[in-house]
Amino acid sequence: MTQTAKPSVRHPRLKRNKLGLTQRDYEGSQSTLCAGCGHDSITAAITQAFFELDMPLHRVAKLSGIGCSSKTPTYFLSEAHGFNSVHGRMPSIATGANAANRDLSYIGVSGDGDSLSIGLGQFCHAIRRNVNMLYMLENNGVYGLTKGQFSASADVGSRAKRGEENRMSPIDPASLALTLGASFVARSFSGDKKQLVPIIKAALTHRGFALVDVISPCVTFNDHEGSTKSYAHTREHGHEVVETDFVPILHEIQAQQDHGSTTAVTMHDGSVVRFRSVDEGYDPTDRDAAYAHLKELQAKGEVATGLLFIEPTSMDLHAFENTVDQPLVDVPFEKLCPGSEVLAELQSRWR
Amino acid sequence: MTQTAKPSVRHPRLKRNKLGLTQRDYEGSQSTLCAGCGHDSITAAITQAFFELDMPLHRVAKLSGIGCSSKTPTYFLSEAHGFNSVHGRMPSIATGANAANRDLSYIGVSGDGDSLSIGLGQFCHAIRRNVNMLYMLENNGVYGLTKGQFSASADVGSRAKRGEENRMSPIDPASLALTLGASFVARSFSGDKKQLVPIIKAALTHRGFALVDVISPCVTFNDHEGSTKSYAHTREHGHEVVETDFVPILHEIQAQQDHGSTTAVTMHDGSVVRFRSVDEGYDPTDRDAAYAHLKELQAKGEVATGLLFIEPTSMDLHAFENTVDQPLVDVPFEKLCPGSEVLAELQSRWR
Amino acid sequence: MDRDSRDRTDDFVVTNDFVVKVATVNGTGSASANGMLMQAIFRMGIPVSGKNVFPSNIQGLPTWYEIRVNKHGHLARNPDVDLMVAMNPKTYEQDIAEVRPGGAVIYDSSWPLDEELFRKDVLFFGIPLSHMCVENFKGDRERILMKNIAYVGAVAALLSIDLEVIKGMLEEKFSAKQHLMDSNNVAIRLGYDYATEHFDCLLPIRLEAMDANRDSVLMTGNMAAALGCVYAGATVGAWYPITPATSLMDAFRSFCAELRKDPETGKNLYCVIQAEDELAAIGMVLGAGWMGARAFTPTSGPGISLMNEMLGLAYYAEIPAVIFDVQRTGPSTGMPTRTQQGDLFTIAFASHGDTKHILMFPADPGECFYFAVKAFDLAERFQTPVFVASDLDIGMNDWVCKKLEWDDAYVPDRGKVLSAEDLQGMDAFYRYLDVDGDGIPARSLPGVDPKGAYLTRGSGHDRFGRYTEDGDLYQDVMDRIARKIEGAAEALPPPEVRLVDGATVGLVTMGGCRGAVLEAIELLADEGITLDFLRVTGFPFCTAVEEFLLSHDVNIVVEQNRDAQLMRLLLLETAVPKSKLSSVLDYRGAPLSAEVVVGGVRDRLGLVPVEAG
Amino acid sequence: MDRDSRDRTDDFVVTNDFVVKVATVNGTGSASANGMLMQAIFRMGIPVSGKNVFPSNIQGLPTWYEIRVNKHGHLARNPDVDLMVAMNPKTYEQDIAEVRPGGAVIYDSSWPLDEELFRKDVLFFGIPLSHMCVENFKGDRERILMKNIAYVGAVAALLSIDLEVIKGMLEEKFSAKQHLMDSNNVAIRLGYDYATEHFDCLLPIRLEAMDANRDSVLMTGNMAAALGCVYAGATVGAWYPITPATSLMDAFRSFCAELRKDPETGKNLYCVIQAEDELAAIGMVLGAGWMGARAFTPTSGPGISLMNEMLGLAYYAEIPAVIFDVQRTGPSTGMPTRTQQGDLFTIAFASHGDTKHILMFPADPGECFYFAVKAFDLAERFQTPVFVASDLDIGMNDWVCKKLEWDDAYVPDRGKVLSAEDLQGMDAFYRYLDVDGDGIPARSLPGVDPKGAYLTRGSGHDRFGRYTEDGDLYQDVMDRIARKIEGAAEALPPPEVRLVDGATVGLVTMGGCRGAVLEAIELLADEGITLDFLRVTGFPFCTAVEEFLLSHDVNIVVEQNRDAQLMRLLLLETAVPKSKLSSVLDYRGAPLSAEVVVGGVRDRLGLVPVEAG
Ligand SMILES: Cc1ncc(C[n+]2csc(CCOP(=O)(O)OP(=O)(O)O)c2C)c(N)n1
Ligand SMILES: Cc1ncc(C[n+]2csc(CCOP(=O)(O)OP(=O)(O)O)c2C)c(N)n1
Ligand code: SF4
Ligand code: SF4
Ligand SMILES: [Mg+2]
Ligand SMILES: [Mg+2]
Repeated sequence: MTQTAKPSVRHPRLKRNKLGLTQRDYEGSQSTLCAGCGHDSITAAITQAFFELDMPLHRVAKLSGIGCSSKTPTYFLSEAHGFNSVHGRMPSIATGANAANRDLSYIGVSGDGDSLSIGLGQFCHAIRRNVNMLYMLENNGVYGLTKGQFSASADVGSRAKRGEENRMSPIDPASLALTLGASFVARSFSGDKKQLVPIIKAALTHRGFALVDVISPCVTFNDHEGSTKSYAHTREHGHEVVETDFVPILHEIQAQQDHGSTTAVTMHDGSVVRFRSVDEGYDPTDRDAAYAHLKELQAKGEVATGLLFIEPTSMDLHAFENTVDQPLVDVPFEKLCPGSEVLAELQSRWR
Repeated sequence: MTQTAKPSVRHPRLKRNKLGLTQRDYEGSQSTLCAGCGHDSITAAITQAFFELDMPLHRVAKLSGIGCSSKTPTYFLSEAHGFNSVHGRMPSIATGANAANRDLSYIGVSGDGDSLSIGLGQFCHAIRRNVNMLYMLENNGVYGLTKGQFSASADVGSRAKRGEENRMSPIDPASLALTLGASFVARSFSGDKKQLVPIIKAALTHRGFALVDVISPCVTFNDHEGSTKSYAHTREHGHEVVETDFVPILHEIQAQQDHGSTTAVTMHDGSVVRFRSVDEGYDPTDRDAAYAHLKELQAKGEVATGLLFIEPTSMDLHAFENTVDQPLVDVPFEKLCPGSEVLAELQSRWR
Repeated sequence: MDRDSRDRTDDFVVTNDFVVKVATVNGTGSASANGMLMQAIFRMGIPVSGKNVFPSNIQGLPTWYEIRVNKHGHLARNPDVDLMVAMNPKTYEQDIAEVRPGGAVIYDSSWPLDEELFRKDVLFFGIPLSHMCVENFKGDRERILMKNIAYVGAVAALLSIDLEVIKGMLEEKFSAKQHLMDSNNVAIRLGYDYATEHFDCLLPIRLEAMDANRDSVLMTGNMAAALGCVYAGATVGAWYPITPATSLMDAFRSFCAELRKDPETGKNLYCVIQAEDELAAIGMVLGAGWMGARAFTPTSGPGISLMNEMLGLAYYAEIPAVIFDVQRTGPSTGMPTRTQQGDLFTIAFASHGDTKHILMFPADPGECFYFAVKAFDLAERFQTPVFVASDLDIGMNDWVCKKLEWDDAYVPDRGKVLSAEDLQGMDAFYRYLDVDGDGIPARSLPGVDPKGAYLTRGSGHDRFGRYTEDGDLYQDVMDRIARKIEGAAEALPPPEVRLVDGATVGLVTMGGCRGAVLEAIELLADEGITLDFLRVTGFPFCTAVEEFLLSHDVNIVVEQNRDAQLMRLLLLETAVPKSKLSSVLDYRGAPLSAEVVVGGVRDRLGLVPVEAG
Repeated sequence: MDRDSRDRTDDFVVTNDFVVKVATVNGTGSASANGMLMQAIFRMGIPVSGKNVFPSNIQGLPTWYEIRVNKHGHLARNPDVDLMVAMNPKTYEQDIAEVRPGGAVIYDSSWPLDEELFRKDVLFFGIPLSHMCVENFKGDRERILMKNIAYVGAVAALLSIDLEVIKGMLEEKFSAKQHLMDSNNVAIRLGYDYATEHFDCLLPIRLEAMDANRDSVLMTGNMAAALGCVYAGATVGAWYPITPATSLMDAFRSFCAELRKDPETGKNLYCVIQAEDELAAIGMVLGAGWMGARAFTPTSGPGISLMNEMLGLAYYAEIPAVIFDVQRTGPSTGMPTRTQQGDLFTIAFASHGDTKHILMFPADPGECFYFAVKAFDLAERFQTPVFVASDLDIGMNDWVCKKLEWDDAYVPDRGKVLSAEDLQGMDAFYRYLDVDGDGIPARSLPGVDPKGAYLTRGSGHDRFGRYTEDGDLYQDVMDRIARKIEGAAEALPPPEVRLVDGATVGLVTMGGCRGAVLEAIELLADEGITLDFLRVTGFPFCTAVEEFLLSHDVNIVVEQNRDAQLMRLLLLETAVPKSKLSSVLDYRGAPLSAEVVVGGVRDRLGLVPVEAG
């Protein structure tokens, strides 16, 4: 079904992916966000990643909460089903959806208000359950849609547009996720598509909960001097600790040929994520070391970016629950209903 | 007002504190918990700590959520006001109460279900706001009152009474609190009153949010073999990283005379908490090091106990909000209501 | 209740019509002993009911079990105790006071009973249960457990329960555990023999085998509802533990563990998630419902309150969901182990804004099964949350019910769900378009076909599913939803109506009040007061309900809440004038008794009680 | 509305009776320009209202501002546009179509207007606003901002707004920023001069100074409510941002920053906490209320839904709390920037179990102030949550209101709060004992005296405050609470009643519908239809409300929701028979207009519209 139409100029020479689709096919309706909003850049990166992964459009389910960030599922993959839910509760909806149909690709989009204030409990518990989804946290340090209040990710000392200073310690989604045992933790910057796209691809391929925390400046309420989530501040203080390269399953893998600092992690579907540590010795498979490094950089006022941690073999929700491989929505009723004979048998015990 | 009466045998020679009260005066009504429940031991430790701190009974406010643990405020300090609220929402009620009356001593009692499942969001945000209170998390790895379901603190591999194994990674309140910037993080064991009492005293003295996570076995539903929150397991795997001694304000402090491994931290009211590191080099004022050490022990299957981290000079809710020193409930109405003249003046601008 | 309502034989012994109440301490194993007692009577073919009155606590507090035996099948609670098995010294005083004159008390005579507690008008049977158990068993735990079994033996002797029946039960239960079977048998005999040997004066009450239970089984409403979920093909369950709803999901899980394993892989053909709270539980249900799974959550009042926001989302975005509200005494935490019907208003109009939800009111465990199945059909057909509102009494107590039946020809009503072929054959798919004029649009499921893609949202949308802030387009959808929900009235299970010749007064009720109300109607009929009967089974109300109300001069609505919630719903949602409505309320948390209804009706009709003849 | 309701001078120019609508794009500064326009008219002493119709979006989407000028003081929304200031090409089509025949359109003629958009029956004034701004200002941002000011200048010229008034406003606003004042003055002149120079054909509408606003000020309901909180002595506020309630707490904070600093230390005599969500916000309010502070939270529908559990706790544990529900269009997220009165049922009976809450319905910002103060008095007196239910229109739009007055003799009604001396003088203190027979027990505050200590709880408790699972003791407390809440009916602000001779039909409404309904009554009176007027101001309803309803043959209830929530509450909670109730509903999200009421009333009374004469 079409949303508000976007001027649809088709470039005949646009690149096509394996499904014969162009990147345009992965777009959605026209964004209604402020011009320059970081969220729009993330939308573009998502679009590109899905395109490059040759993902069938209708096999994707996109979910969100409420906020400017949560509006963005309208702006990509218009031929995927979407669910713009209520504030802070997207994780539970995604969990239930995934429980019912494990075969779709899930992408949840949320904001720092949506995930770290009202939705903090659900966010943490979705991590614990390792729900198989890409969780995109579009982090701008403020509540954009309600006009610029500090969110829980606002840094100590960051100043609001009207001047007040935040003094409470921020909730940092990446270190929180590491603490909670998340199986995939990445951070990036909306302004760095080169870093973001392979991270999104890896996250979509990961089996389990993949947190992608993206600093995504709010041009209207949090892009001024004194803000630590502005374009300028993020450009200056972002610090890539590891470079990521995503190699799809069918590509030839030139794994061990690289420099010594490269590691490769094979995903459950056979695709490979290659890492090149920027910070000497950084090991994205060592949770506690990753945490320590993050905190060290944070103490210096720097924001660690990259695919910070991955544990590709962790159990996901379905492994915990030992559900059948077939999506539950596809199991025929005959296999679900035990029938009249069983009912009689059962009841013979209830006397 | 009296609750269900407890057989009140008065021992004439009972020790009295500075207020002339005996420890009996700090008790509450008869517990209705299962015989042997860890929570009852914590109640006893709380009683003793308040007694030893010479705390005026009615200047204490005790709050809780819902659960067996949350019932315990009835069992101590019957002459203090209490608030047995709803499941998981005690932190917000404590926050509002503290905002209104900063002069009382606040103790919140909660369980692992209450704090880490339904109440996780409020728990984290009370930490962030550094609400001045002792937060007692009576952690038994199960929902006691609803008959033994796993809670979010159940360890990987821990078995329920009926045999199922928990496979989701636990939420560890102590490391979570460290990650979130908590200013006081302790862990103890209900069976270790010697360790627990000074920690409670320090926590009550601390200005800010003092988390005391106490492993408190549920004898009815989680004290069997295979449980990692049983008495036996906790005795065996508990690992004290630092010994704590609480020295009240008026006592003479023999601070620097101790062995090299002792540190002393002066609290805002002048009392002193002395530490003796059991694990070589453990520094309870270094958050990231404390976190790393916790995780290291955890990897070995050990549970770090002691006053793990303290930051005695952090800002609390009232510092963030810059409220007056006088409790807001005591500010006379005349100081609050600007009066008719101001109203007229104000409105002259609204034309 | 008037004494005379009981049939007495010439020698003043009442057969199969009395109440036994057992007073114990919780966490001591008495619950299973009491269950045995009830089960034995059931197996003797006698109509029986058992009501567990337990504290919100795990161990050490007073607890009671009330067994009513009634050969006519009146099985509502009856507070008039014939025999008190007083096993808890802490509650001796109130327990002994509760016994009706001429009744009896069994107590543990291991310690002497306080003189003051004796009553002249009541028989006392002292049995040294503790002493006997200390002598015969080892270890505290076993002694405590076996004391319960021993009083079962004593009661069996006094009421003439067939010992073979009890032995048979023990054999089934402990077939694998010889040791336990042995101790239980010993304990039973201890009590039985002591009673037979020491008490030659017989009780004025007695059991005699009947054949009333041939087609019946014993079950709880939560068990039955869970089984309904299994049979309806529900695959996703999400919940947060809460009394009295927890056992519903426990039962679902254990039924599924037995009946829903993939034969090839041994993997689960279901997914049950213990959510972090009720907000998440209902969220999971909506997520699964959106995907096309049949999904449900059991909860109670506090959970319903927490689900409010999501329920509005489900209503407005039109997502199927089944919610079991096993009601307990509110408001707030209230009395978690006491029953009530206090959530009607909350569930009927849950969430801010204009909403109205479909409700079902099962009267007993049997209906819990059938209504559960129906609830999934309705939820999918009307694409909206459906509440099955039972209560603690129905949900957690064992009821004697007609055996459940299943029609293997049953096909789930999935409602208007479009297949890939359907979608491909359409010019365009619009999610909220009322093509058929019944207010129900067709829905597409994610993953099926790109043509079915749309964005589900709780924000303003038009009939095409597009975001809108246009008032007319918004109204269009809201009006259709209102129409859709009205349409559910006739699709719900029909109300139960019993008409008597010449009655001008209707007695109206719902759910678990059924038994007490029907019994009251019989009792009042004996006094010459004829009453018609209407049991409401669902909301919105169908025309049959409205017609009943309109056709009576007075309708007395009997329900278990303070604010007459059902009566008020009837007032709001049917054409009945106020003048025709009146109500009888009992909201003290115990299952309703006919006594309360009789008293209430007499009072409403301005009648004085007839003298006991 | 019929054309003829406007007074026209002989030359067909209407003075001080028309509607101007400005169509722009949000996030461009047009809101403040439009506010200036309205303020200028206000300063000319003419009755005026301004309604902002904005999207749920930050920047770039269509937005409108409707200014109604009416010398008789009818200031409800009127959708009949005389002058459209069409500044957004994306909505030209619908904007131009909305203008009434004979009306006019101002547009930006920097680019030619599409031929198809022209209408013959409407005047078009093209002004090259963008061109002029490009020529006169530098930088994109300033050019966009100044375009807005320029159209203000043009409108001022066309409507004869006194330029001096506007200049005065600019001087006040930009006294500290000479540069801004200069640009604004230039922009005003650009528009003004262009209009005066190019358009000699005059508009059929015109302004003329009056003296109607001498005792009035401009304010929003949220501002006024916030000020009420300040004056009532509220010290703790907790909230989670949500449109349209956010500006209430913003206002409270800024009033407090100015008026509530401790003179000696500069510290705050208040504490405002941005909670992590609404569950926490209400929790904080209850915590503070328990401690004895006056505490409040502003929210809207979704927040109310989330607060449900805690509201039941507050009801049952009897904790004062003030909740401002600034209603928006539901259900679910609905239309967050549109107004509605859709939360009545939810707030009246919030939470599971039997509950009933005190509600207040302010009609305008002035009442928001007074009702806010009263709400704290009632909350403390009745020890329960009190809801002040306003809506987006009242809360966020600027209204011309009578100046607020304050009686310095006001003493807060703290209700029965016991001091240390009170407590010491008592034999024993029992929290829930109804000593005075009014259903209101006394409460003690923490920290005051050990004798006042008790455990507040949401679980079952008896009149002494002790935990109970005893049905009778539970009922005792529940019955008292019901009595207590009933007692609030007469303590609420009295309803507004206006009676006309001979009227047999009552027009009943609440809140922000007041203006439209009163205007409709006048219009219908012109047609010979006399109607009495009742405006309900609170719930539970007082006897005056009931008497009004009973004394009319028909009561037509006008409200802004789909399900006639006020009418249904009246049906439930007064003795009025169904036959006397009828309703007119508009729930499309715009402030109500008299037109809808007139049409609805005619329809309900079976009348046909009178021909326009
Ligand atoms: C229950 C509820 N409370 C409050 C709101 C209002 N609200 C809408 S979006 C939002 C914050 C969004 O912040 P964030 O998630 O950071 O998204 P951003 O706009 O910054 O991308 C709030 C508070 C709501 N929609 N629902
Ligand atoms: C809203 C709500 N949901 C569920 C419950 C039921 N409930 C009561 S206590 C409890 C869990 C308590 O676990 P925990 O906090 O660990 O306490 P414990 O009993 O183990 O000490 C639950 C789920 C409730 N009271 N309220
Ligand atoms: S307000 Fe901020 S977050 Fe929202 S769209 Fe604008 S720039 Fe983006
Ligand atoms: S159930 Fe467990 S937690 Fe509850 S009282 Fe008993 S032992 Fe303690
Ligand atoms: Mg944000
Ligand atoms: Mg627990």
